[in-house]
Amino acid sequence: MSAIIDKGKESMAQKKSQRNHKKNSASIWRSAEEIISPESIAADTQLWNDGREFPASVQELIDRAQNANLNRKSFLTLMGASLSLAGVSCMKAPVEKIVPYVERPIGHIPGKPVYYATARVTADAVTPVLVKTREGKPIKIEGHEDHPLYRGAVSADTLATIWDLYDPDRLKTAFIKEGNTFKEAKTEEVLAAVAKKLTGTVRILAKASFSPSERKALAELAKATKAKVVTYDAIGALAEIVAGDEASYGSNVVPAYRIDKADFILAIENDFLGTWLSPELFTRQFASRRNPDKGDMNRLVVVESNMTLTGSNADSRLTIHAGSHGTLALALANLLLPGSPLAGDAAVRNTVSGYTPAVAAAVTGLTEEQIVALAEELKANKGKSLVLGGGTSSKDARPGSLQIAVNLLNSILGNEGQTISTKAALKKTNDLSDAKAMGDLLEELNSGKVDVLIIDRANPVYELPGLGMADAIRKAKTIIYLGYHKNDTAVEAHYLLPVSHYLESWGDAESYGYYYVVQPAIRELFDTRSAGDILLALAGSKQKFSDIVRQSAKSYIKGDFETAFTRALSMGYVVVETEGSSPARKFRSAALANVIAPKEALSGYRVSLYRSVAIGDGSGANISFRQELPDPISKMTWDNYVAVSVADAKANTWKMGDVLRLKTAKATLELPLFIQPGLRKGSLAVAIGYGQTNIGQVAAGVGRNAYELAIAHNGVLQYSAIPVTVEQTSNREKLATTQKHYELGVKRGLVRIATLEDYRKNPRAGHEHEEVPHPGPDGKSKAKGLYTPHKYTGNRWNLNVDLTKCTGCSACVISCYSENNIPVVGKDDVLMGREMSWLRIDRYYSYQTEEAEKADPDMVSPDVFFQPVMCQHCENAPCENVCPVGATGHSDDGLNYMSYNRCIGTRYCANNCPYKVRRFNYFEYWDGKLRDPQQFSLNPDVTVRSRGVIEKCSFCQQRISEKRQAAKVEGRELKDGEIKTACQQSCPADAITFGNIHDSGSQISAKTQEPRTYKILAQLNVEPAVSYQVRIKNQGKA
Amino acid sequence: MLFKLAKFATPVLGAAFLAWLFFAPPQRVGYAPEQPIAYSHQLHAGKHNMDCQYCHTGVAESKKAGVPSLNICMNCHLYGTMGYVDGKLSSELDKLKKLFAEKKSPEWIRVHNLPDHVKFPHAPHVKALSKEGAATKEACAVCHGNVDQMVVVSQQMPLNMGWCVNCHRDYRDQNNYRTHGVSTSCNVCHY
Amino acid sequence: MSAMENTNSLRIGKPYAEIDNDILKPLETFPTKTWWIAFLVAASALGMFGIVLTYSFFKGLGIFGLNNPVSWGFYIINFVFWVGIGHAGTLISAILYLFRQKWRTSINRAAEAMTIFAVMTAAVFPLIHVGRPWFVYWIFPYPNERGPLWVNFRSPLLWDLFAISTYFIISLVFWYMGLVPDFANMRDRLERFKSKTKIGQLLLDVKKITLRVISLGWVGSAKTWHHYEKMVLILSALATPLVLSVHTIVSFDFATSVIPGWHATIFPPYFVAGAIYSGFAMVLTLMIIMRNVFKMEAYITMKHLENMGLVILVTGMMVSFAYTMEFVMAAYSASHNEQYVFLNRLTGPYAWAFWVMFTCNVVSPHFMWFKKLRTNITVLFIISIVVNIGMWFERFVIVVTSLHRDYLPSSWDMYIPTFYDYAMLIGSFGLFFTMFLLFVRSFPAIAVAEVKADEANEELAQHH
Amino acid sequence: MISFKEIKEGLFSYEEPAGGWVATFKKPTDLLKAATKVRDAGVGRFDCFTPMPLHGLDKAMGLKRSWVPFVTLVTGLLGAALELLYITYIDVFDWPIVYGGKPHFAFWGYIPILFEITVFFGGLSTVAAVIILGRLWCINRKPVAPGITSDTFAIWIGDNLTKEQVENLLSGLGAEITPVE
Repeated sequence: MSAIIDKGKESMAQKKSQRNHKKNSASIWRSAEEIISPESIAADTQLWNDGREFPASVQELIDRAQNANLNRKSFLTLMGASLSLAGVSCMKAPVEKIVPYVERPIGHIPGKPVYYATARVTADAVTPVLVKTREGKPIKIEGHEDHPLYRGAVSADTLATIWDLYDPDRLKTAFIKEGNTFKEAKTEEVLAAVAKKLTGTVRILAKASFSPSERKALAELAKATKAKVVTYDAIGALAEIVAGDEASYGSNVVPAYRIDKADFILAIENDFLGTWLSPELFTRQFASRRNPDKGDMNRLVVVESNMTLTGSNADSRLTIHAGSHGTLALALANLLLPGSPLAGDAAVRNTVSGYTPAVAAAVTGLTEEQIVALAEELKANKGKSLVLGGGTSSKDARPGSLQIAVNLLNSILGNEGQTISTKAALKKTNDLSDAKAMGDLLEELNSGKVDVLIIDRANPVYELPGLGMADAIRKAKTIIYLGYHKNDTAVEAHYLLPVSHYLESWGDAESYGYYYVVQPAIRELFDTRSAGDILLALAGSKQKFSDIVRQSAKSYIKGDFETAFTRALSMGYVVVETEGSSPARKFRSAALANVIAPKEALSGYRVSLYRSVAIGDGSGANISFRQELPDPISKMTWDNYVAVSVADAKANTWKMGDVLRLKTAKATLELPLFIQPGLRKGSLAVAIGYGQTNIGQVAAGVGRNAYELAIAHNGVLQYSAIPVTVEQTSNREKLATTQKHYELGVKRGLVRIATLEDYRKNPRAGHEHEEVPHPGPDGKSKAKGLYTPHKYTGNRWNLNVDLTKCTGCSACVISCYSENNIPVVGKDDVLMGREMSWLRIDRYYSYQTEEAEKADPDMVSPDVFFQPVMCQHCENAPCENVCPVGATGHSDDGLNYMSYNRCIGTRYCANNCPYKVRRFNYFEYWDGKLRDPQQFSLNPDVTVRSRGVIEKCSFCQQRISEKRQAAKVEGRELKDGEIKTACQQSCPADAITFGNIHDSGSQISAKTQEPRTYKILAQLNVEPAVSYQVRIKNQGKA
Repeated sequence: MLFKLAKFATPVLGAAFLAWLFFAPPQRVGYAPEQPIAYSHQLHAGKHNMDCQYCHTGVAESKKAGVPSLNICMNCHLYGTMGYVDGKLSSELDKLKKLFAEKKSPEWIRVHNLPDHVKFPHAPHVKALSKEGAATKEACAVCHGNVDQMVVVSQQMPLNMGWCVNCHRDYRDQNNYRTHGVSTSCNVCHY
Repeated sequence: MSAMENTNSLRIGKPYAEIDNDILKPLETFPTKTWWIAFLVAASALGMFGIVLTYSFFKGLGIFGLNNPVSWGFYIINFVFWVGIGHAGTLISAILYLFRQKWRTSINRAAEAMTIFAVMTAAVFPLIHVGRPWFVYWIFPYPNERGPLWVNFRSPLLWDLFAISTYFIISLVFWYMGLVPDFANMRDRLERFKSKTKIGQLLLDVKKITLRVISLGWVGSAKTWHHYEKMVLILSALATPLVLSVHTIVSFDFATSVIPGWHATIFPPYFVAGAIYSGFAMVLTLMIIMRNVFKMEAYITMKHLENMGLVILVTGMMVSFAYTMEFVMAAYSASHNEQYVFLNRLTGPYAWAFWVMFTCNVVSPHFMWFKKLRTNITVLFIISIVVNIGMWFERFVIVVTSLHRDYLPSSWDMYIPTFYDYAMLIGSFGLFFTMFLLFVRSFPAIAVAEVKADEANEELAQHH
Repeated sequence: MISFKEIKEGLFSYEEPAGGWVATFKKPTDLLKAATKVRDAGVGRFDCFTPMPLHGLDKAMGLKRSWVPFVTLVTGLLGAALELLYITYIDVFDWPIVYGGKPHFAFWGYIPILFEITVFFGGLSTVAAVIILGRLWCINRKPVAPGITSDTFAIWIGDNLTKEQVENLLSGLGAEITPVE
């Protein structure tokens, strides 16, 4: 059966490790945790198993894991455990201990959350976040609402980092390889031992970093060991941009993309809403211009070969053949060139002149009219448009290939300096991924010249299987690995040095005009060090990394340092440069030589690799919540697959789940196929990030490593349109999708899309012919039933989702999991259809007209429609009527509540829910399934549900209660917008509104009265409290 | 004979069972575990008339009342003669001081223990039960009894659901629930 | 009628003592080999039931094939199936009594026993299908220390609780009161017996005392008979609407919901007809077996079997009519969701279940039009089993195909029963047959007093 | 109007046979005749014992109409009324909860339960009435004659009659007459 969190069946393997903890007393900021005296709770809390009503309670789970590992530092010393008392009084009550603080930090009140501002740094971007801590332990990541740029936007991946912190498979201490096995050792000792070994030729392979301080530390290490530093990132999204910009403009920056300033956005093979750079920021910027009611509506056209999140949100999506993006870009340039600033540039003209619409049409599969119309639209939006290109699936054989073509377009259109600005850009980019240096390193390694190889958080063995990385690395005499997991690269190393999670360590980052201080929200859970501290220790420096951070900060912070630094800590960021327009850079036509743009149609099957929204590059793959987050488009969990077009599936009579064998010149990969609408014949797509062998119990063995298919051209990896031969094997695999059907979405009135044009003519466009319950005799009042409806007098909570803004990015889903202690069920149970998500995002494919549907039998360009569905809190809730024990009913503030402790689990409510949002705990998903320290990620304000009870969205009841109680204590009324549900809080598109419908001045009241608002299945007269707003598509003037 | 006995016994036993259902005292009432340090509320809150909030600092602003951290004890006991009997440090205080020196906390045994699926926020209750000008302990006593008279703290109230609900029912005010009313909806305590 | 009486007379024409011997003798002898084999098979199925049940208690309901759209599976199907089976017994004992159908007398005891065991089997399922069976007593509205916290009287499941328990208790009492004169008969017959061994004597004494207690000191006083007969009449009159109400309420579980395919006003009569249909089929199955095994051809005559065949024909057509009407109503509803559900039944992934149901329930009863077939025991036996297979599939179609594709296509999924689902299905037959086999060994399977009453009253009538 | 005496007779008519004579028959017709004769003779205390209910015997014996149905009706309705009160108390006064937008007093939803309760109380009280009226808790009762639960029909005459008087009364019916202690 399935296990939660960990896929494997290993029991809680508790390793005892005694560690010393240094107090970082020199720093100004000290986490609450540091002030609490480190203390072993050692509570021999009676684990009281018999006759409990809820065996799994948050606190008890915490205790249980603590008992299993008493030596580990325990920080929840405060309120002890609160075991569940039996529902029946005659049962034996538990004995429970309270262990108070020795010295309580001032202002730290037990039971009240404390938020810390910090930032999450990835290879692509920096995301400002707030960390919610309770009694000194981080329990949730939230968006930073005060940040001027991000304004609370946060991605699913970032939200999931809370579980990275509590990943039981993390490197918890240092390891030394003895023979073929790793031996645990104290980090302190290993650091000292390793520092002595850094002699001879030392090479450092580091992951690209945004942190000035880490760069300093790295430089210090390089200086001390006379090492060469090679920065490298297999995805290299930023490096692609830099490569392109360097060639096109000779400028070494990653410009700021001002999506919110663009009226017209063209994305060519670019998934900026899903996986490119900082999708949460782009989503916020993009969605801020999706306001049909205010007449402010941008237009997004996406040209792509695979169906991505961005493509699914396009107002017009043009499906091209894989590998033809360069051709299309140059064809557009050809059409736009006359009359543009570059019209006089003969080199440009000569290059693009061969790309006539006819050529492009032949290569891309589009019609000439489509290409010409697109060019016309671009022309009409000169200076207000934005062309985006690049990303994993368009990474060509030459660095920056598509980027140069896109730069050309932007320069032609005069977008340079306007919607693409070098002001508040990413400037220090010289240590981004360097493919050439990587190639050199590989050579050095192969020639056996390298004595010591230090790998800082990179995973080349996994990411570069085609380059023979594992063999090359093994030739180094000493390999030191710094990282989070014992991953595929780490297992080759001789010394493993555990790197702390960003919530445990000091750090900083600079990006897009902001300087961020990364501050710890908790002291290290294990015997880990921040990467900076390790680098410094290896360099033999006596400095602390936190001091380096302070030094670095000095160059960004103006005024009195101590005051300003404290302020920077509380805010989490410092504004270095404000955004704005910049002078346009001059395009260098020589760059065009690097553009790969075939003039003839590519033959055979072409597979493009892409990053999935949930797993990304695979570094966070060991988190079951990421694995179980359904892909926004395919709704697949726990696996990667080959996305094939409907046309190919028809031609070859492939069925979902048939295993295909993809062969390149060097590699063979067997993967189940998934028939994905929105692809052209011959285009295939496979997600990377899967198929790791060593990262941990969860991710190891999930999916196949698609990096194997990548083709290396002198160290440059090609992910786009890799030619493959495809064979069907006789095997079949089950695909763990959470949504298997999408047909009938339109017919059932679920999919409601209107064009902006229609909407302007008729604000009720898209749902004019709505089926509604028969009204009362006066034609207006509620439908009359056997009874007179119940009247609510107090608050009445309603929620609205603006489907025009919603991109389906799934941040809300992860946020909901994190906030509400929702368990992950594992692949087996997802296959059974038992996923537990309280908030799911339904995805439907549709066409605007029936003719369009008939004209596209291979589903090359369907519309995609996302609809987040949570409990609708129906006023006439069908679920409430049928519960025999009254475990679910309506509260005085109009919520459909679910009392888990009353539920006996008849599942009648789940049956009778027309929205199917109720989830049943078929197994015990928490108790005994948590591996230390996963229990700390649970929200103590939410009951952990045991086996046999139903659960569902509560509109974040704990958040409502917290604010209401606070209002009561303060003797005031609740303010509108004071309560934010978890999904609302983290929605990067700001698509969710929540509030009191009885308050006529509230945002939600205004939203629900808008003509765009509709309710799903309104004809059932269940009167949902969740309303939706029709998705408006801006079809443009064409 | 047997029949006669059964004839009378059945209704009597049935009535006794029902009576037991209604009136049986919940087991926890009177629960007074031995604590690691024999701290006397009677001495502190009673004799010395300390306010509850001096130690239970979170009670008026948080969900949790909070058990005092040791530094609060040490506000008075670190220096001075408090806790000295006939010039000698009392053995209980000695324990405390030793723990404080070791930076360790005593492991108190929880007396008032609610199940995990019940959310009882102290602050709004204290706010609602406090009377103008009266000491906090009058509000606390509603649920905790007269702690200021207890040498060893014991549970005085059943703290079972029926007990909670009775009060909520009495003060139930659905129409004013927005601001200060009390509700008997399940989601008030269970979520 | 007279022609029929000649060929298929219900009159047994044996002395009363001989009737006693015919029916009660088997209870006084050691069980036959056939019985033992049957009992062992049934008991091992019951054992499997118990093992799977225990496992599911410890592991969780996840061991079954349930999932999110299909939260109810075999358990509820079995529940409705067994409740339906139960209905024939009450119908035979109560409704046919009210209609003075004399052919009921020789089958009503076994049919009632079948009712009780079927209801018991059925009642087990809703209790064990809950997620936390150890709290299942919470569905009773008893005063408690939680406030007190009550139940939701609007829930069809609570109605079920009241309906099933009332039905079970009333049926049990009715059946028991009917047994009292026969127990008295057995008690008095036992006076003749003496055992040679001490242990044998002890067992005999236990049996005697037990019979004395359970026969309630019955001596056949005309004054008691006088009230007793009234009681039988009243209980019949009460049981008739009761039996109709029970399956009506069971159908409310579905009919009061909002799920297309469930939400239908036709459900109550349709369920009742279906219940009678399957119940009679089960009675027929059991009677044919009993008749052959216990050599009771004199009591369960071809006339009885034929009549039951006719009932099956009539109720089968009623059920067919209901099926048709469901489709007609869906077609007429102008509701896409409603129409889709029925289209999905015909052509969807579970169409095979629908067509199995159709063949078994709609086609097979029409063989009963032919006298040759309905007086052929083999044909009757096969059809009785086929009908019950069909009726089980009817519930499968209702529960599973309606749930697996309801309103939002996004949540559609399939229900694939696991080994444990099948084990519980087979186990429920084990539970039922174990109880039934114990019954035929220990209780008079034919109501002796009633058979003799018919004989006597016919004799009286001839003299008048 | 129905007099109290009538009700009492209708209710409590069973009497344990003590003293007097028992006559046994092998045929129901004989018993029926005997019963008619005994009644016509004005015998006050007598009862018949049969292995099965016989049609017309109650008339022959002149038994009053049974009051059992009255008990059923009253208790059934009483049960339903109590249940309705109980539900109303719970749903309206004790702990009102809104389920599915319905009012606290959702009468239509109570109908199935009220019906079941009516039947439940009615049915059980009927059985209880028969047990009480037939004094069926006295399990140690001995049959007045062997075989009266199998194939023998008996009539017990409790009035102070001599054996001759009884023989005369039942002459020609082939009765075997034995005294009762």
